[in-house]
Amino acid sequence: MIRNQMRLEFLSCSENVGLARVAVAAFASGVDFNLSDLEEIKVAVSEAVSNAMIHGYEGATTGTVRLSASLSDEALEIVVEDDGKGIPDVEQAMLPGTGSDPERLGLGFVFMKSFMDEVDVWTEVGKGTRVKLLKSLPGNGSHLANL
Amino acid sequence: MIRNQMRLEFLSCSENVGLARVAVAAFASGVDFNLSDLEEIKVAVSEAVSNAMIHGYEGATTGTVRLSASLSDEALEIVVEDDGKGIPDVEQAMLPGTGSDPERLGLGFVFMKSFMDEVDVWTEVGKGTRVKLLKSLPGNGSHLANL
Amino acid sequence: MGYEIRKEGDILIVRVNGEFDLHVADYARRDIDIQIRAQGVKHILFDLGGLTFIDSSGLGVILGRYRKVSENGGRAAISGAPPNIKKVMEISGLNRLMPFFVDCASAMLELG
Amino acid sequence: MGYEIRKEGDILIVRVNGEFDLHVADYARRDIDIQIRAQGVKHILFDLGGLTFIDSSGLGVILGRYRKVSENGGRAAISGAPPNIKKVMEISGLNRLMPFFVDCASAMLELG
Ligand SMILES: Nc1ncnc2c1ncn2[C@@H]1O[C@H](COP(=O)(O)OP(=O)(O)O)[C@@H](O)[C@H]1O
Ligand SMILES: Nc1ncnc2c1ncn2[C@@H]1O[C@H](COP(=O)(O)OP(=O)(O)O)[C@@H](O)[C@H]1O
Repeated sequence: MIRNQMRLEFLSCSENVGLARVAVAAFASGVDFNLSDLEEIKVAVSEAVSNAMIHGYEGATTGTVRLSASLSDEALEIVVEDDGKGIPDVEQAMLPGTGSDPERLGLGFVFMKSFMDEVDVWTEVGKGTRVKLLKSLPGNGSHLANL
Repeated sequence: MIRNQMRLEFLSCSENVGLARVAVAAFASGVDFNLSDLEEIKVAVSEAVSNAMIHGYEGATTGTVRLSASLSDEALEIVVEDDGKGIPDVEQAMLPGTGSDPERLGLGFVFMKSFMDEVDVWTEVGKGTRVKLLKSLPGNGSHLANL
Repeated sequence: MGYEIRKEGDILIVRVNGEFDLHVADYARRDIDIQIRAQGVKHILFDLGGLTFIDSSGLGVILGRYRKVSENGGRAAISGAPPNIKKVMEISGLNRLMPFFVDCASAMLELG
Repeated sequence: MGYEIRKEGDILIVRVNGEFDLHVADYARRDIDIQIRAQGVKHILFDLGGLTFIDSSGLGVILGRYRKVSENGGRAAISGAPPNIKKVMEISGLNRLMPFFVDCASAMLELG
């Protein structure tokens, strides 16, 4: 059962990465996540939203990034979406250090995967990318979700 | 010219009033509003969103509240919208102390008007209510907007 | 975050921390009214030293409790309100209904 | 919020406060590179004592500057990273490339 829900849409300019983090943290504040869980969720959101801006829209600040969050009795689910250039090879993109930019670590997906219990990516070249991040609620068997 | 833009949608449950405040504060953080301006904007947003929940949706937590914010070179504009019951007599509703609930002050609109430079209301009974809140940017002649 | 309610003599002391908005108001109103009855207190003191935000929903709870104790010959007071909170209260006119004190102790002296 | 860049001897000290994300990264990268060239420094020290958040964009700036000074025989170090920041850095493996110090002074001793 969905306990709460929000959708946030913003322009792909880098000052909005902080907005996305803050909104998700406020949305999740009703849950008894511990501080370190909340920190990790913020990092994962930051990576997904930054990717939409840098890679999806290739730095253009006129794109729209959509973020939705919903809270059930089991998990916090966050979806980050862009209508950008898409990822030709997702499996390859999700490997550490395979990014295209020497100034970037290629660790965005690695962080998302280490900090969340589930990471799913849908993408279509020329259409956009959708990343789903799932964090089990405390006491909801987050170890199982890692299997 | 629009410098930044966001849209936030959430369920009409009272824990989301804080989410709305936090999102607007983060969105406005790029502007050099002083602390007291930011506090006032947060109160105004809180009033508009609370009204949508209490009056628009009459306390039902299944309604959707939409908030949008945009930043131009001149002003921060915030719109709060609900698809609730609407206001039969807006002029009367905007007077202090005319609220329907003895537990409420009837000061929501008074706060919005004292803290923002412009407050506009569109409403249709049975359809919903839309409140536009405008705050001039520092150094942008906010005294003029009060004329 | 949240609020604490305690009794000293015939005064109910309500300390509200963090943000006093619609979300907190609904719970606080109910809990305070239960305690006013259960504890048989006469006066009420809102200790706002830990408050970071208030809007008309929070002010409504204070006004409602003021009315309640007044009907029974009691008094209400505010203590420790930070400047930004005080400003909102002044616009609401609440400061004309009940006295403001710098801290809990001086308010207790006056009410007690 | 933001960052401060200063020089001590042949060390460029970059203090980053608040949140080190994509938004800060773009400016910080450019400003640090300008100062590395202008000040003719050899080593770089990131003083992270005031940092509240970092993600891979912030870490990328640190890694890039590490590479830059390394190419010229210099060294890079981190000081004062709070526990949550340290954890993210450890997952990134950055701690295997450059030493961490509890504070700025001990890092200076080592680099200087
Ligand atoms: N939203 C996106 N749109 C297009 N490409 C993306 C998107 N997200 C990730 N990618 C691709 O996947 C690669 C790996 O991403 P990531 O692990 O976050 O590392 P980094 O961002 O540091 O390169 C990126 O370099 C990019 O090519
Ligand atoms: N979004 C809304 N939908 C329906 N009615 C509203 C809405 N906002 C305000 N109102 C009406 O306007 C009145 C005055 O609102 P306000 O000044 O905020 O005072 P209060 O909320 O304390 O009653 C409310 O009592 C309500 O009847």
